[in-house]
Amino acid sequence: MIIKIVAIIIGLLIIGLAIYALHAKKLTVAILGAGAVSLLASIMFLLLAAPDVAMTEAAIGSGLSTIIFFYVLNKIRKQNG
Amino acid sequence: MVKNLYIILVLVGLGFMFYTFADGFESADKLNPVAERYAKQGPDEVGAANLVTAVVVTYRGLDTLGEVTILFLSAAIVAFFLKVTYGEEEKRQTRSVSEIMQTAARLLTPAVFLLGIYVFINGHLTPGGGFQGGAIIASGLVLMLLAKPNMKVSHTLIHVVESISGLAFVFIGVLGILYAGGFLDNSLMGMGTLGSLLSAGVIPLIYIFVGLKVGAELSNIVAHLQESQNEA
Amino acid sequence: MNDIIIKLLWTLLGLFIVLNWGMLMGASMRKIVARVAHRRGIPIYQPWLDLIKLYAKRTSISHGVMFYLGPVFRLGGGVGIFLFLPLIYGSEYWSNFSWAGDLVLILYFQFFGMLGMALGAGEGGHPNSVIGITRGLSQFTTVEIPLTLAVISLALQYNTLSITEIVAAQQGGVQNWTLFTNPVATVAGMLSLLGALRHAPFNLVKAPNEVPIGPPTEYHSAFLGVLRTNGAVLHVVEAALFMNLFFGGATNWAEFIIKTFLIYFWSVFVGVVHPRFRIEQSVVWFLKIPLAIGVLAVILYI
Amino acid sequence: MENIGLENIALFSGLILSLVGLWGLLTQKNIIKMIVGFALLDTGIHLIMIAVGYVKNSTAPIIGEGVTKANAADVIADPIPQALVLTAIVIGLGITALMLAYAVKMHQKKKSLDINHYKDLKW
Amino acid sequence: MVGPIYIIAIALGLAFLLGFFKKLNANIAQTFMMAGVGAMSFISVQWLFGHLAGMVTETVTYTAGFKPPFSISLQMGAMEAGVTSMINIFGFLGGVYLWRKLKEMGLNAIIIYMVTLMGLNVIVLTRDLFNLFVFLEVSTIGIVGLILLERGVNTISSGFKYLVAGGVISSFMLIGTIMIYKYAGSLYINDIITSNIAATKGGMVALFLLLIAVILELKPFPANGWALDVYESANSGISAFLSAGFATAMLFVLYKLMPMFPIEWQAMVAVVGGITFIGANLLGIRQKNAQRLLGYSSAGQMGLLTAVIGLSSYLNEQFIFILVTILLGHYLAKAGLFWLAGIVKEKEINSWSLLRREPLLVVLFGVFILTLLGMPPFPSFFGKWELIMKLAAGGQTTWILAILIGSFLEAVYLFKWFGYVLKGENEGLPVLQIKPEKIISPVVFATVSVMAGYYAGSLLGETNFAFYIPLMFIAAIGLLEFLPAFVKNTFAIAGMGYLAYTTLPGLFETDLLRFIFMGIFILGGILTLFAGYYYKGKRQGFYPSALIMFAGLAGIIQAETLLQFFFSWELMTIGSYFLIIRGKRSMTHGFSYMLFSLAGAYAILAAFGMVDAQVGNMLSALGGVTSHATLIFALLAIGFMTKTATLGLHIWLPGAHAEAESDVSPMVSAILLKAGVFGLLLTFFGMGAESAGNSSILYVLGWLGAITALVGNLAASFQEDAKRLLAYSSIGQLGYILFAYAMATQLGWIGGFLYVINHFAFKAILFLTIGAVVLRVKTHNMYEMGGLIKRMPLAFIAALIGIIALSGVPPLSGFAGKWFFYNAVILKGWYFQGAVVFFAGVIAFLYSYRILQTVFLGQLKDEHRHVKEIPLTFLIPIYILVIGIMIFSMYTHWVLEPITQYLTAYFPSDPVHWDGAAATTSLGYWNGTWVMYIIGIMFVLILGWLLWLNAKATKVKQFNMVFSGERPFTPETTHMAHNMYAGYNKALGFITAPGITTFWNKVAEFVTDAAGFIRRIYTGNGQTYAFHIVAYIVIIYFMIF
Repeated sequence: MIIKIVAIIIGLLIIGLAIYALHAKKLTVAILGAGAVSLLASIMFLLLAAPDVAMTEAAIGSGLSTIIFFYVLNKIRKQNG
Repeated sequence: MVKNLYIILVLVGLGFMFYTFADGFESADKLNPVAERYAKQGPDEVGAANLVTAVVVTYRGLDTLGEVTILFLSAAIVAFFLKVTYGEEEKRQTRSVSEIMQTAARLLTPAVFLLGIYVFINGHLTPGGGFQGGAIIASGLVLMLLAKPNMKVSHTLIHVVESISGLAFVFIGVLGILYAGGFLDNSLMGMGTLGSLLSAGVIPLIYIFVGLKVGAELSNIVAHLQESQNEA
Repeated sequence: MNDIIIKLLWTLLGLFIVLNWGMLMGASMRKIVARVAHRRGIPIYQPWLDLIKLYAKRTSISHGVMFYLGPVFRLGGGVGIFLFLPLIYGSEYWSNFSWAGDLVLILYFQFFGMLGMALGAGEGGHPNSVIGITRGLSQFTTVEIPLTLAVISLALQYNTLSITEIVAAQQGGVQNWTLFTNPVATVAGMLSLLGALRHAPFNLVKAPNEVPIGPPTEYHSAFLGVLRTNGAVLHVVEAALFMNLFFGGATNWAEFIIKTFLIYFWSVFVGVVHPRFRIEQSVVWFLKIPLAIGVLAVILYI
Repeated sequence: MENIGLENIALFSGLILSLVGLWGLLTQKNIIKMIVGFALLDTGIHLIMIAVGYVKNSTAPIIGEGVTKANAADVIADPIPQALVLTAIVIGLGITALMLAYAVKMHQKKKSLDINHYKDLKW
Repeated sequence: MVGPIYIIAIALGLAFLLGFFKKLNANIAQTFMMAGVGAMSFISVQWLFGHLAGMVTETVTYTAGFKPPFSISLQMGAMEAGVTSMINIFGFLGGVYLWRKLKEMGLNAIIIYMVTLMGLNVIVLTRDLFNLFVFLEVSTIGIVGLILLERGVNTISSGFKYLVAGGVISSFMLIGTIMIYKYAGSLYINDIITSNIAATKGGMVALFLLLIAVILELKPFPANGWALDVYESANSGISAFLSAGFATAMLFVLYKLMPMFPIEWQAMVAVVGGITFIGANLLGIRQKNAQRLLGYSSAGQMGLLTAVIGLSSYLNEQFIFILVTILLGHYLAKAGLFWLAGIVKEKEINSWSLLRREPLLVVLFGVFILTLLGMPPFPSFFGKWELIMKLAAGGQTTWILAILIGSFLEAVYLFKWFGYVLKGENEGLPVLQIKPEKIISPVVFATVSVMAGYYAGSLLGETNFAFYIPLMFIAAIGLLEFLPAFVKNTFAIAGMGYLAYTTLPGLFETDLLRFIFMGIFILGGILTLFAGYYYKGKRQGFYPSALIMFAGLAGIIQAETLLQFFFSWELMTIGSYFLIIRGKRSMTHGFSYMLFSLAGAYAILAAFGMVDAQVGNMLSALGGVTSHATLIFALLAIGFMTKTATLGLHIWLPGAHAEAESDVSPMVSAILLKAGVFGLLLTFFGMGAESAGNSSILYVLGWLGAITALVGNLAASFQEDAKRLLAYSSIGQLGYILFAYAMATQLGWIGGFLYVINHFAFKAILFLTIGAVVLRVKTHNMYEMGGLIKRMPLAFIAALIGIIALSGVPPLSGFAGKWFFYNAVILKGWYFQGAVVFFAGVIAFLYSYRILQTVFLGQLKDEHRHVKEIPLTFLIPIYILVIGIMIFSMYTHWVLEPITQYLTAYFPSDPVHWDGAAATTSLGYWNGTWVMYIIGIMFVLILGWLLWLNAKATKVKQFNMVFSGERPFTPETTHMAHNMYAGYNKALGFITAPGITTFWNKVAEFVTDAAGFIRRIYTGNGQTYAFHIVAYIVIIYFMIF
């Protein structure tokens, strides 16, 4: 039961963060938001008995992806400057 | 704005379509026959305690090969795309990184690498495997790069690792055709005892290579992105 | 073989009669027209004099082969129609060579002379002849339509295209003439005749009163003689054709002469009382009333 | 609450997250944000997939504590969707990386991240 | 047999291996790559041959040592073997083509190329849904990488659009896949097919998502803007890859997955495909960029193939044949054209004229365009043919219409493009730099296309080897292009002679109708070819084109089956198109000729389909048609009337005939038009004119023929251009012929035959003469000629004879036609139509006179004082025809009596009696020989008389004439030629007002406007394209649920 409530909260957070990320003015916030969504999703995966996927999502979805995003953002900033 | 209205309309339609999935969605009480077979016979046939790994590496090995290929392609494309043309060799990033960061990175990097290796070596036993391990290794590289932005990553090393592991993956697969039941057949090597490190046929071997390869490829991408930062 | 020679002789005799009758008729018409206009007009023998003079003229020039051939075609056209036209009903000899072809042959043979003449005059290089020819051809196209419809009507009425048979069907009294049995077709045909003979108001083609104009412009001496000969023959033959089609044909030369004269007179008479049309006017005119009458003629016999 | 399982929550979140991601992809003019949208869409789909693989009250498909070879078939979650998601995540990463690389190059060419500025080819 | 798994192993192994050598010499790396692709090709091709030879059966390769559904399996059936062979061979040749580019771009590009190709192979082979998804992603990502071979901003942004769209599509595919797994419990395609997944709503939606994703990968209109940008901006080798490789694989996926979906969805798939086929091709019309145009065409072809898959239930046993041949046509042609685009390097299609610098490229281009259009003898021709036949058998009239409309739209832009290639100024064209590696691949594909066409044809069980003999002969002539024209001309005439020798005697015994037309075709061919000796140099392209046309003409005579007939018909159309556009200014006319011909051909095709469905494939069985007989009859009539240039369908003719070369005009006028007549006759003979529906159509045709005659003749009278005058005259004459045959009585048809022969003879004479005159005086305008009789009397005499025969003045053969007309019209009861025809006949005098007068008579121009008589090479055929026409006029009964007997079989009532030369009907009589004698003797007598009177006539100078005492002006002003029938024009010119041309122009304008309007949906915004995709899914979803 508690798990379910946690799951619902995570679900709501995911949606909320996603919307927030998309409407954030700053790109960094958007990227971080997406990373956070990924992280939350990986918790959800854990709840759903998928530790493998959770690890992967955490490592790749919220980790590497975000890093790549930032690299690109940085690069673009430099191109602007 | 009218266009956004259309988009909303279409997305509502899409939601309506998706709702048919959610409506009355019930998870099964038991596994379907295919999964059931994996659950029942998997430990014996494949010898991997982690059934996900069994599925990923053996039953659906070809998918994994494709997946590795995709990463390989992405890395190749990014490399091909962001081909660095060092206009002025000296025009490197000069922003200094804090001492603490550098030290921490120096300490942490080997640990992260080790963790990555652990994750893919134990892929058939515990959660994790080649992909996760590879990603962790790449994160280690990121850490290194954060500490030393000017560090030149050895592409040759990356490529050699990538190539060897990739070739090995394919080679094992082909050996499967020649000496066992088919491409990527796991029974090429003995199954060993379920739950021990040296079990599950060629899975650990494959996962090692996958891990190395994924790690190399992701590193490759990161390295290219990093280097392109310095592009003229 | 004898048969053919005798036939040929009779035909030549017929041609001689027709030629002379044509000249006489032409002269008398001009006389009549002159009298209507309160002039004295030519003496009645004038055409003969003209003809002899023309044939006897010594100067003769040519613009080339086609120029030379033009009058030959022209006279060939007139004589040809004569040859294929039965003149006197019931007479084997005066039916000429009509067994070689029927009404359709005659209808299309009319073009033989026209085309040749047109080409001959064209080689003369005179711009006015070309103008005349184009006008003539233009007008002729529409003149043909009522006639065509009238012929179709006749063919329906008598169920034949043979002139001899058409004449045969009209024997036995005036009431059997096409004029009375099929008056509408007759009207169409007679209107068409006006254009075909190119008297006023459809004589812009020849425009006799202006400066030299029209096809004969460049022709003179024997060439013109040939053309005049053809004119005389053609007028009679055309009238004879209409006589055969609409007025019961002729069983003897007297009837032939009276009927052709009256038919010819009709065309002249209309010309005297009407002003001349321009080409586009006459083209359009023939496509109105005569066409309508022709259509009616056919409709009545469907 | 009783008839709503974990999988329903995950599925629902996944579906909505996909829609949100799609919304971002379709409305955000900034290319980076479009890519963020795409990443969200991907994550949403992964959620859906995992939800599909879930079996009521199951545990991770790893033989070990509580799961033996004998009872595995009765207690574990379906390993197949999990395997698929693993693949899908990596593929998603590949595509995202490519998109970002493209974004960099596009920006390099035109110094703009607005998707509206890249429509020289049309009709 | 080497297992298909090795395709993966080789490609990936090699790809990973190459990674070792980052610094490796690119040449070596590339050699490795080509070796790898070669090995992949070998594997698939050996399977293909194994399947074709029946040595192997469908083989499934398991991976991981487990049987499906527990593991992923690869299936190598005949289809898979074929498709992978296509992909790999393309990959190999494409690699050759891209050799330099790949080398320049380095190792990564080489690797990406090979891996992408491998991905496509797996897409085809795999039997696992998720595996399909994975390798689809491999291919998509690979292509996105390959797009980067070019680095322009447009290329990059289009790559991004592609990536976004591809991402969205694959997301939906993934959702579909996982949901299918949820409901079917398996990812093995065979399991899913047998599972009852469609029973649940969710399962249905899941299937729908998968299906729509696959369809979207095929770039359906209008959700395909993202792909078009890529087609436009990518390296042409990559666009070729996308079009020939990727699309082929995706199409196969659709084919493979189709059994999974509910049977009712087939209709949806078909509709989607149909809309794409029409929509994409419509938009192609406005397209100027070559690669984008090919992109539209690619989408269109995929639409057609999608429709074929959707319609599979109607196609029965021929489904695979149709699918494969059309796919093969698309594959070969699109790859070839994209490759050519890379060689040309010109974006705009109207700059493609520089292809002309290289005849080989022009030939290749032609082969590809015709392959794409489904023209014989290429494979897609047979595919389209079977498609229409089967659709007709299934009663799918709407589908036939849709497919024909789409094909027509496609033809519009392809032929426009073709026109740009073939025509225009040669001056200032830059020299094409052709690198050897770029030309090999197109040549191979063109060759394959020809061979595949032959193979496809033989698969249909037609004994069509005979049809290939002329083609081989033509190919041989084509190889001799380097020889001078007179040598080739001799070969060509010899070929025609041989054809005559082998066919005519036999036909004379068996079938008079065919004998007459074959005689016209062959005799006319030889005579007009003879005139070609005039031309010096090589005359490149002339002989193959002319012989293709004649082969087609001979083919339609010899054809026994509908297919053979249509094959030859299209062949003839192509050949004549090439011939017509050889003229200096004939491009636009050739274009409209082609469009009308194609539209006509499609009408014929549709009709044949309905015939085939009822009575089978034999041409002789036409009469057995029972249902829709009237529609079939009308369609055939319309189809053939495009060739006979009946009013309304005639606007192509004047320009096409007038602007063609001097010896081509008679070919296309005197000879080619008869093909249409022959077709009409086949229809009339075959289907009979008795049935009520047909006779009312014939009634319409009768009026149409009469009005055509009137308008054609009237328009001819108003022309200033000599060849145009003759062209309009042809329209009028063909109007007579149509009228004659529409009467459907013995007399009418005798008249018709007479006109056919007559028109052939005099129009050949006139066009040859006038054409030769034009060659001498270098102008078409009659008012710039005049007085030429002085310089070319022989030409004049020939023209005069021709004109007399034309105008129907006795004693020449034209009169016989009039005579039969009168009799026929009155007996048939078509009085008013008849009157119109006779009126038209009189109007013929106007232009007859005009052309003789203004060209030959009147004032000789100063600049023509020294022109020579027309060339002997023209005079010889002309005078052969003149003699022929004289004999025919004198002894018309020699020809007409057998025809009468022949027709008695159809019209037993027998209204004509022949007694020697004398013909008698119930109405009248006519004796051609005697009329000739009488007129001849009379003419000679009068001439003799005049000569006697006027023996000393002296020839005078040009300006020596009666001119009111004035000296005439210059020849120009004295020659009354311009606007000759001004008065007549004022009175009746309104009839020739170009209403029909305006009408067709408006139609064309409307279509292009529509295309211009619709294509605005492609805003160029990648986001909009993504939105299109989503909206497309949602809309179709709500349409079928």
